[in-house]
Amino acid sequence: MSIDDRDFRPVIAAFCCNWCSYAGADLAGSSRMKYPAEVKIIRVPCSCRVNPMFILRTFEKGADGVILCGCHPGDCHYSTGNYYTRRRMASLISLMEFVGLERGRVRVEWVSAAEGAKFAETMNEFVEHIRALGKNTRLEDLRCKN
Amino acid sequence: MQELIERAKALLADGTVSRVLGWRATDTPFGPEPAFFESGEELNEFVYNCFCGANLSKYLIESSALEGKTLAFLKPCDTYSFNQLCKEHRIDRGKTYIIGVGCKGKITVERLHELGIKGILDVEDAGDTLTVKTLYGEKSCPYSDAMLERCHACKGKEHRVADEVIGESADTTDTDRFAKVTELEQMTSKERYAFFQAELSKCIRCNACRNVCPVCNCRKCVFDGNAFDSVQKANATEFEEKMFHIIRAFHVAGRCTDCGECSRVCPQGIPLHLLNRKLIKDMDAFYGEYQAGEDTSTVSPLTAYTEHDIEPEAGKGGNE
Amino acid sequence: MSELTERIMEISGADPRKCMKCGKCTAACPVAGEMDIKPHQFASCLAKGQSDLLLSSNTLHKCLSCFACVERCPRDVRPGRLIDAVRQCVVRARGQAFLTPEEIPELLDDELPQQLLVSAFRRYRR
Amino acid sequence: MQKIGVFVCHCGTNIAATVDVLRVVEAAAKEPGVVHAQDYPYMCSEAGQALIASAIRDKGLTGIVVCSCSPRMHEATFRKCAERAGLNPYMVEIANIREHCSWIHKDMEEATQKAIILARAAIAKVHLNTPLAAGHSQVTKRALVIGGGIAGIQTALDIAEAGYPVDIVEKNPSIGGRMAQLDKTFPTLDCSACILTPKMVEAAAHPNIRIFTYSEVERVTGFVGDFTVDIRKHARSVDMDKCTGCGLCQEKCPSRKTPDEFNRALGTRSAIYTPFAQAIPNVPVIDREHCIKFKTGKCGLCQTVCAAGAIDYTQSDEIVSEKYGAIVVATGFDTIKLDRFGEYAYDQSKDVITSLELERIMNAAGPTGGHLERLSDGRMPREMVFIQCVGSRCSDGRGKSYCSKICCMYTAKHAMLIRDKYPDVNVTVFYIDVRTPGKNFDEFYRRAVEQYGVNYIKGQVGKVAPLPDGRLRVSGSDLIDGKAVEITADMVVLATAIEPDPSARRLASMLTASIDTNDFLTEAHPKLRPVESPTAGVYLSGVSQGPKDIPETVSQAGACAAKVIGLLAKDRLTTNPCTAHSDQLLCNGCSACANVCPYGAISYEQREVNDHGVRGERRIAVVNNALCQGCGACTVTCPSGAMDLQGFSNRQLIAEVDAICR
Repeated sequence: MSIDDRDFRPVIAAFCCNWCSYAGADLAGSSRMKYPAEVKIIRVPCSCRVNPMFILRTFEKGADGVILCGCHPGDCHYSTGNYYTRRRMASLISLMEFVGLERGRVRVEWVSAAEGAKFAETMNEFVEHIRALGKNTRLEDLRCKN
Repeated sequence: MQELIERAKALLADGTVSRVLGWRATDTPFGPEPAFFESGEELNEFVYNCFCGANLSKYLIESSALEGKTLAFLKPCDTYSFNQLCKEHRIDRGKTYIIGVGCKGKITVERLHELGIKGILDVEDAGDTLTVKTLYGEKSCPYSDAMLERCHACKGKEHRVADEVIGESADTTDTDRFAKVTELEQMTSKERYAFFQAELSKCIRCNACRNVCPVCNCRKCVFDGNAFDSVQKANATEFEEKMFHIIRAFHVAGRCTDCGECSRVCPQGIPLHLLNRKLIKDMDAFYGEYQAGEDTSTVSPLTAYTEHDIEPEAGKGGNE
Repeated sequence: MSELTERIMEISGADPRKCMKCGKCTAACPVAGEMDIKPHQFASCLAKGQSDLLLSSNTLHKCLSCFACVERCPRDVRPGRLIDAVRQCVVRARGQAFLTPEEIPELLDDELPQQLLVSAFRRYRR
Repeated sequence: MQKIGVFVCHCGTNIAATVDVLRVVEAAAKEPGVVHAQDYPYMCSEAGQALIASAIRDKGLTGIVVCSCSPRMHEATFRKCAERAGLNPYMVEIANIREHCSWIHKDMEEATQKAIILARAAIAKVHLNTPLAAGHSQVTKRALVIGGGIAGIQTALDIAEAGYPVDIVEKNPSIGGRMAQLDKTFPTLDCSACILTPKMVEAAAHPNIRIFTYSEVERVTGFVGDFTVDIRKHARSVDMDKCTGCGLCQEKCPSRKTPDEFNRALGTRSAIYTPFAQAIPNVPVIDREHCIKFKTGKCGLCQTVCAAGAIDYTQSDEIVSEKYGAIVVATGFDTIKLDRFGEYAYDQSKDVITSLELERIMNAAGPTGGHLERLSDGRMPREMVFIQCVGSRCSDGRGKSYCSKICCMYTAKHAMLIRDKYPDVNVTVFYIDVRTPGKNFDEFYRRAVEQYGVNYIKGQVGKVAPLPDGRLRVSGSDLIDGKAVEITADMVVLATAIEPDPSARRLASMLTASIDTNDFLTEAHPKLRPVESPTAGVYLSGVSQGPKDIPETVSQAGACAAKVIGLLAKDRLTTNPCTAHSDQLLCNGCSACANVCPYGAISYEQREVNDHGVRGERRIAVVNNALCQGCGACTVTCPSGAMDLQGFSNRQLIAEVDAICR
């Protein structure tokens, strides 16, 4: 591992739905659970609000990992929103892996408002995973630079 | 071909239709182009031959908004796109008159070039073989060797919609349409990355893929407008062609009929249909088989759900 | 899951875990009284992974393959198919795998138990 | 360009201990558009809010960012504060630097850096905020209850008691529903009619309740607070105002062979009829299909005998159009058809009956006058068998996959009542599981076993076969003894699965209310909003939402009424301004958005659009802001980006993304 790698501080965006996951993150905070500062949360009304455009934009602007958190299927505040998220993201993640993105740079997790511990754990795990993957170069830099 | 012209003339003459959508010869023998005909006289320029791969359904979006009906000639696979557009309320079925035309697979001059046949002057379709007159003499090759990639994964000889059918069609399927996708999935992530890097780097953002795609029919594409702060007439950064192609594939997911026009028209020969096929293959595996455009009512998998769908987990895109 | 259990599930196309233990299969079975392992217990044994027990059960000989249990099962567990699948496993273990329908007429023999015939016909008809 | 003020809260030491607040202020002040930045120990305090208000006024701020605790905590506080200071409340954004920053990090440098980034993201977003105005819509203070069973009656009574007018629409000639058909009710065994009819009378007499019987909902338009409903009143052929309910017409009617629906076709009725003696309204209807006058033109006996002159053969269907603020669905249930369960011989023997038929047989007003007898020969049964889960918990496609919930209890009730009244009759119950959660329910079931000696056998019945002597051979298995059981029974009673009334499906599509695969209406939230439909203004009462017994139905009906009253009590509805809206220049009219909208808020219009000077008719998506709840599902489905969500717009979220990745 080079010195660069050790100092590598990934940029990570977490889209969290207002009703479950954002509240779960609040609970992680009020329970004083630790997770890395690399994670920055963006609040959305529902996980189904997250457009693939946003995810790609995040990578474009230099993010190394994107995680999308929503209510558990069946518990969506809007009844059905996360069911659509589940389908869209299953396809999107598969497609992004298919074009050569490393596994696990985009992730979907269901975190309820009561799951502060799960939120913190998930973020710890995710950041660890992204650190292991290293900087995102593939999605940023596709064209041959010769 | 003559039968098609006669029929079109008759329908124009009796006022059933106001215009005809078909193909017209251009200055090369292997490049007929889509064209509207508004009189019997104009129809004399009509052609229908083995090079008429162009899917005409998209042109009906504009013409079905005009006065009077439009007669369109659709090959079996084009009818899927037509249905999809009717489903999306982009075409008014009542303003169209569809004649299903026979198709035994369409060929492309690029394939002939790849086969080493250069200096082509004329091509003669003699059933199972093609006779090609070139500057260097006459050459021949099996018809199917010159066929478009999509014809090797033909959707069948049945027109999904037609007011009448003229001519016989053949099912030209001889490969598994997902074979290349599967092959890519079995590569390592790095190899796939290298593959797509090489392919997508060729993109010159001419937007031909977008403009030809029947379901890529937004009045204003998100890449032309500012809704997402994403105006890109050309690729400003290395990232953008990838973003464009991923989003392009995603926007037509569940709507793409796998007509293969994107790859057919790409001037750089990028196999763009692979992205669409990957999405189709996944959706078939995740939610059950679905063919867009098979009818005008079934809901696309991405606008439906069940309570027990598979989770969006890593590892479905291919090997690591 | 043991290989045998998996094999049985594969051949029968039935899933014993769907069973809600209502016993309608046994209730519908005309010969349940003579079986040592009754149809509902067949499903239960499989679900618990005790498929070895089934290989030596007299149920394999008693079952008439009338498929009343399959017809009546409210959960689509298809106990008759399970029994049939275990039978096939036993037959295959003895190296007598795979009959083609064309071979059957030749093999017909007065000594042959009727239920075997019925079972075979039912199987190959599908 | 916005003029933005940034306010960083210390939250005592909650934030300030880990985040260098002053550095956040400093960094924020350098962001474009920021004209004011300051910190304060408690921003949410009176004094803190005063600071914000005065900065808004003094510096003419057009947007503010408060770096503090979670927006779930104080977003509303700061929005109100801004509003008081004359700033649109939706020009406020919160950067959560407590729960999402100071509380989870230890390192001051790290936490301060993160707080700065979060502040930048909020600033970037507020740049794109636009003033939003909460819309208002009027509330018509009248409720419609569809279905006049116990659920509908209870909901209507509760709403009416609160002072709001309610209309009940019932498709049968009388209200009362399934409960009117029952004999006794578990677990107290009081007579069903005795507790139901007073409620029916109360509903009929209530000044706030109108009852439309023999009527159906034909069309529904509008949205929460403002529905317009067309109700088809079927021609009754009897003048409701003139009829005295003397019953003479029914007595004299010569057409008497029509199967009596109320008695589950176990008896017959006349062509002019009221379904049962205590019917409300006590006004008969003429069943035109079976009436001799309508069939042949000859007869008219009822008209001759009617002293009040109420019979009117010329009546025709009438459509009543009425406005409502809320609609309650209480369409109830029916038992499933048993034609796919040949093994129970229901079609082969008159003595195999459903439990609902047994209710009628046990009822004093029923076809046998309340005497337990075989319908084939009128003899008293000696041996009775009950079979549970007939068509319930059945996933093979013949029946219903769910548990019908009420059968265990009513079977125990029937068994107990029979053993009580006819101690000589042997009663056997075949069960798969006995499910008796509920107050005094298990005690009730145990009483049937322990006190009344009902014989419970675990195991489903495989076959019921009629014997030549007319009795029935029931073959089952006792799974506990591991033995086959064969009983020669005189009567077999099937605990038939219940399903939503067939009218529910059509109604749901009229109301754009969602429905599950079993045709039960879906609730807005399975746990937290169990009596509301996801479609605003539509409420669910009784079995239309899922199987339930009478006590549960009545409690749900009350809960449903409370929700309706809560809505009707408002003069107007404030609509959430963070709703979706469609850009007509971009919209393709492809219908994808409507497919994913859980609230039915999106419709399509043909509209003339002026696209940069080119005019043309287009199919355009239109969002009803009163219905939209702002989830954003449509925005992602829309390929052209025509659909956007106010308050969480595409460009706002992208601005946040950019700020975070900067």
